[in-house]
Amino acid sequence: MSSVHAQPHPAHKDYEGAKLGMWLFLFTEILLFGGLFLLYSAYRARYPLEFHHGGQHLNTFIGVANTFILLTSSLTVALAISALQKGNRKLTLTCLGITILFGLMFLMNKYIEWSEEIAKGLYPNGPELLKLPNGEKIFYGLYYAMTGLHGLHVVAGIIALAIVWNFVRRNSVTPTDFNKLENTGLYWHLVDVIWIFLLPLLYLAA
Amino acid sequence: MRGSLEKLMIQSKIMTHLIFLLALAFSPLVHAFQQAPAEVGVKEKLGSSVALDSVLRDEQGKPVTLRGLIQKPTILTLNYFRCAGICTPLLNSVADVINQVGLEPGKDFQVITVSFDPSDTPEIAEQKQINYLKLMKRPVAPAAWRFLTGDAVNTKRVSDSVGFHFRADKDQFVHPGVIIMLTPAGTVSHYLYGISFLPAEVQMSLQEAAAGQVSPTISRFLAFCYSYDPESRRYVLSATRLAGIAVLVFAAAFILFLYLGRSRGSKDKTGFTE
Amino acid sequence: MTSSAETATYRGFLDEGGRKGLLAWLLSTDHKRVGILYLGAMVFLFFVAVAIGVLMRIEQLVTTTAIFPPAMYNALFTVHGVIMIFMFVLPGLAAVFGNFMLPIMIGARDVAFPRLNLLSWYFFIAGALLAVMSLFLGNGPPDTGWTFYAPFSLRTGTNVPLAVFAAFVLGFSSILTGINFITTVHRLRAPGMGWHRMPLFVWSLYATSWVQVLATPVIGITLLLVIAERFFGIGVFDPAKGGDPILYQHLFWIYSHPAVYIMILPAMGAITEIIPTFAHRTIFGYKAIAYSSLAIAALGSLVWGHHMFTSGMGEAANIAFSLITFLVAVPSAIKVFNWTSTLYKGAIVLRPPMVYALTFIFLFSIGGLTGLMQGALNLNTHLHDTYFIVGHFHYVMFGGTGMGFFAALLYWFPKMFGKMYNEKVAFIAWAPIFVGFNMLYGGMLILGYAGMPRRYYTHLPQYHTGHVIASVGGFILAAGLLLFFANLFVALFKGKKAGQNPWGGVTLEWQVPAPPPLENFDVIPEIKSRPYIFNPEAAK
Amino acid sequence: MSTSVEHQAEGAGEHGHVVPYATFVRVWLILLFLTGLLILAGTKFHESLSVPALLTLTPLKAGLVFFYFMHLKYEKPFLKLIVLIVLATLTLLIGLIFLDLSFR
Repeated sequence: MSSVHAQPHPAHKDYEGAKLGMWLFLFTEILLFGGLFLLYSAYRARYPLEFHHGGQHLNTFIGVANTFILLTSSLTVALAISALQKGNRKLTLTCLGITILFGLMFLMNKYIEWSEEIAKGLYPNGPELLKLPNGEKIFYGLYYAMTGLHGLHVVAGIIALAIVWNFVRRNSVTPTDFNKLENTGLYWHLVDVIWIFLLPLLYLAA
Repeated sequence: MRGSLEKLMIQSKIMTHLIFLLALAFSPLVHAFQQAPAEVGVKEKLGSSVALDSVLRDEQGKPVTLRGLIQKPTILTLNYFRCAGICTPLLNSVADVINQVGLEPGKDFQVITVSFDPSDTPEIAEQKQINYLKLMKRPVAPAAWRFLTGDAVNTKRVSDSVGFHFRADKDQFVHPGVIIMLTPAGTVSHYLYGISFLPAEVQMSLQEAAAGQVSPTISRFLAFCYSYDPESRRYVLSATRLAGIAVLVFAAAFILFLYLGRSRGSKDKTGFTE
Repeated sequence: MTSSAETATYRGFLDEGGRKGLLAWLLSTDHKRVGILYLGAMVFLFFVAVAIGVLMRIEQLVTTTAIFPPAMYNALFTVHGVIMIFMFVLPGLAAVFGNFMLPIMIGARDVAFPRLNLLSWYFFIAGALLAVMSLFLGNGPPDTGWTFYAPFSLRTGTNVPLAVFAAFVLGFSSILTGINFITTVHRLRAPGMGWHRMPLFVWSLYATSWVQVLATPVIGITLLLVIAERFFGIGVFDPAKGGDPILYQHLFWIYSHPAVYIMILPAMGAITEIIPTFAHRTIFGYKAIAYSSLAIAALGSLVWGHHMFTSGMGEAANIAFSLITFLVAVPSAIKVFNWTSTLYKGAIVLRPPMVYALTFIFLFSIGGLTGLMQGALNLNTHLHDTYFIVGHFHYVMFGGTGMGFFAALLYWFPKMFGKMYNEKVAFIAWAPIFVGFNMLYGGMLILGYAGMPRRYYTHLPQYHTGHVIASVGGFILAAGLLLFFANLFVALFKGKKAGQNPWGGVTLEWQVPAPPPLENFDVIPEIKSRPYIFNPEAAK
Repeated sequence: MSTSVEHQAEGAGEHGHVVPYATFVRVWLILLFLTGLLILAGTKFHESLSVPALLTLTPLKAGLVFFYFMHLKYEKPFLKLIVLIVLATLTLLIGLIFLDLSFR
């Protein structure tokens, strides 16, 4: 990130610094989700059976499909960076485009999945959920909190990717100056890592 | 990769339609989620009247109403007598307060404890009364601290009238820890939350209740009836005390070290360089 | 550099930059201007809260009638607490002096992310506005206290979501500052400025920043869950749905206990700068102090459980938490011992910053001792929720962080603005501050020991004498504070030129003109030795 | 001035590391394989395997993403160290809370 206008000393770009800043930001994200993981583990220890039953109502197929989608989108972001480093702008744009589309696909699946659960009455204070034992209410509370917060991060990631895509297209992110792409990539990978944890915790809990 | 690319092409078309559907979907979602949760806790009813005409039983099993009992400022507590959680520390604290407060129990104020557990009997209530009166450090007439029981309907009417909500959980109850000040006319004047109370605070709120004032709640930290174990606190404090002594010993050793080190000579300017 | 500093019109960064007027400040990414923006906002908020404090003391002058109705009194102490804790004590030193001094002290032109720095000021202002709004809009101020303890915070009809959101925004501001400082310290140190050559104030800010980055997100997610609970009823803290309020308390204190160290560490760092300067002696045990900052930050993050001894935690956890709690005392003690050792045999010059720094040590020690007393006395005496607690944390927060802030302000004011305040007036202001402080908060300690409940709008006759003493002390203290800040305010316009190094300090900030030029250094200096080396010429 | 030049040179140098496409694809294939294994462990083999599989395979997958996709392998030791510290902090927090929960 550069300094301001009209300064006597030319603003320099400190890539290492920008990257360190990004990692520090990722740490705050890790601890943000960490709080949820902490609650999850505490409640799973208390309600092992209920969590087991809770997982059975979830659509495992969509959960697994979304895992493949995110893993692959992570690959394409990583490829985009290597491609840009090698000067292949076209491949970079294609890879980023695919990533964005995968991100949107992920959201669509999420939408289908949530509507299914909600149609079944399985949402906080929903008629079906209120009939279930307490532990399952907690499971669904955590399910919506975790996937919802993760979903918001996917939305933010897609927006960031779209902006970077535009930067690459306009040549303001270049093979020698691609820190913005790299940091966006880091963010997207972290979103992927969080999902790697959500899959077994929620969908494979049964 | 190719397969998923094809799928992607199809899905991306559907996507555009769905994105704005997603946005639409959020409004009913929010609406669907907003329903009142089941309550445990206190919904304050400051200024309204306690259920004066519910028929309860006194310690001898005779029917009484709160209207018949309340003529002076009253501390109302709601408990159940088998309670393994916060009831005992709460009632003990009330007993402490009665011992320390600058008002005369039975004359300036009284305490009424109502059990909301319908399976509690007048016999248990009487035993409770005897036990708690034993804790008194000055002569207190039994009428100054009543322990009442009653059937589910009547006790529920009392607890509802002061906004006290509890829930059965296996063979125990989940309920808040609170004492409620009533004016001589039976109006809810003040809530004090927690399981231990300061004599001065109780005295001030009783004086306000005596004057018929209603005063808003100060700090609403709800203690719930969960596992509360006064024993373990004692262990902790002995552990902290041990650790505290260790720190003091360390500090003393450090100061000693400083002074001994200094007396070895005045080469301190180079003594602690990098 | 020096020639420009000696021209009569030189005003350093206060003059330079493209824009003029208010926008030159509101849009400036210069770390020095951002620091002064924080200073301005905080001094304003501080005096609002002081005024509210005075109102509360007026209320306690009478027993028979209430000047303010009880509900009003509740609102008064809530506003006072929220402003003082979240908008002055918690971000204070790091935001003002950290922003202004950290880059200069390590020989950098600015922080690593200047625009992010300005953004975090705006988050701070937005959070402050939201917090104040939550107190006056809707169904009234949150009656949960500042802990928002579940399950009550999930139920109350008052304005909890807005207040919680405000806390979230303020937390975000704090995270951004933390990220900025860590990156700055890692990336922008001048050549030769090794880790063991950094001033100790920088070390304390570095440690604090890590706590901010790692602990704030935990409270962030907790607050988000409270909001989600209130809008959707997800049930994770709701006992009616199987949730456990004690887990809420865990998550809450995971942040809020380290927050105490966020408050006190930068103040300790500032004191560590002031003491060697006025003792004209190198700091005793540089590495011990530097690493004790890290140790306090690390251990302090693991002791949250001691706030929960009474809330039904397991016994093993209780013991573990008590033991770590006492471990934290070790690095804190190291700092105090090192300060005393530095003073010992030093050529002490009592100028205003030094006097306030020594006051910090004195008052903060009382705060620490009363904390220990509280633990020891609680067995037999009921101190919880009495004025004893109020007195204790004012000794720690005001006597500690507040006095550290004042000392730092007196120390760096001539550097920040290039003007010298009237030192005699600063001394004179010290007397009412010190006397009033001890009357007010010492009085509270005694009142609390006698059983006076906190937060009550009135009191019983037996406490009246104590309350009158405390109130009079409060008025004296407020008068002293007015004098203190009026002196600085006058100096802004009519103060004499301060000169580059009025105190004979040896850290890097004293080697740039006062006020520093826009990018601090014409040529980035090269550091050739450890800090705090005093020689006879420098100490004249 | 000298520092900015220095940083620029440094920055360019560190950006020089290009990870070959093949490495990424290989990591991706391993990730897919591990995901499959994770799903099978709980369903096809034996139920008792699901928790150990969760506790080993998931961190392994996350580690692969961190190390290769996020370039951690090619970063300075310091960055690796702070990542480790952050994860250790989180583990410690969970551990201390379990100290409470399991001895209630």
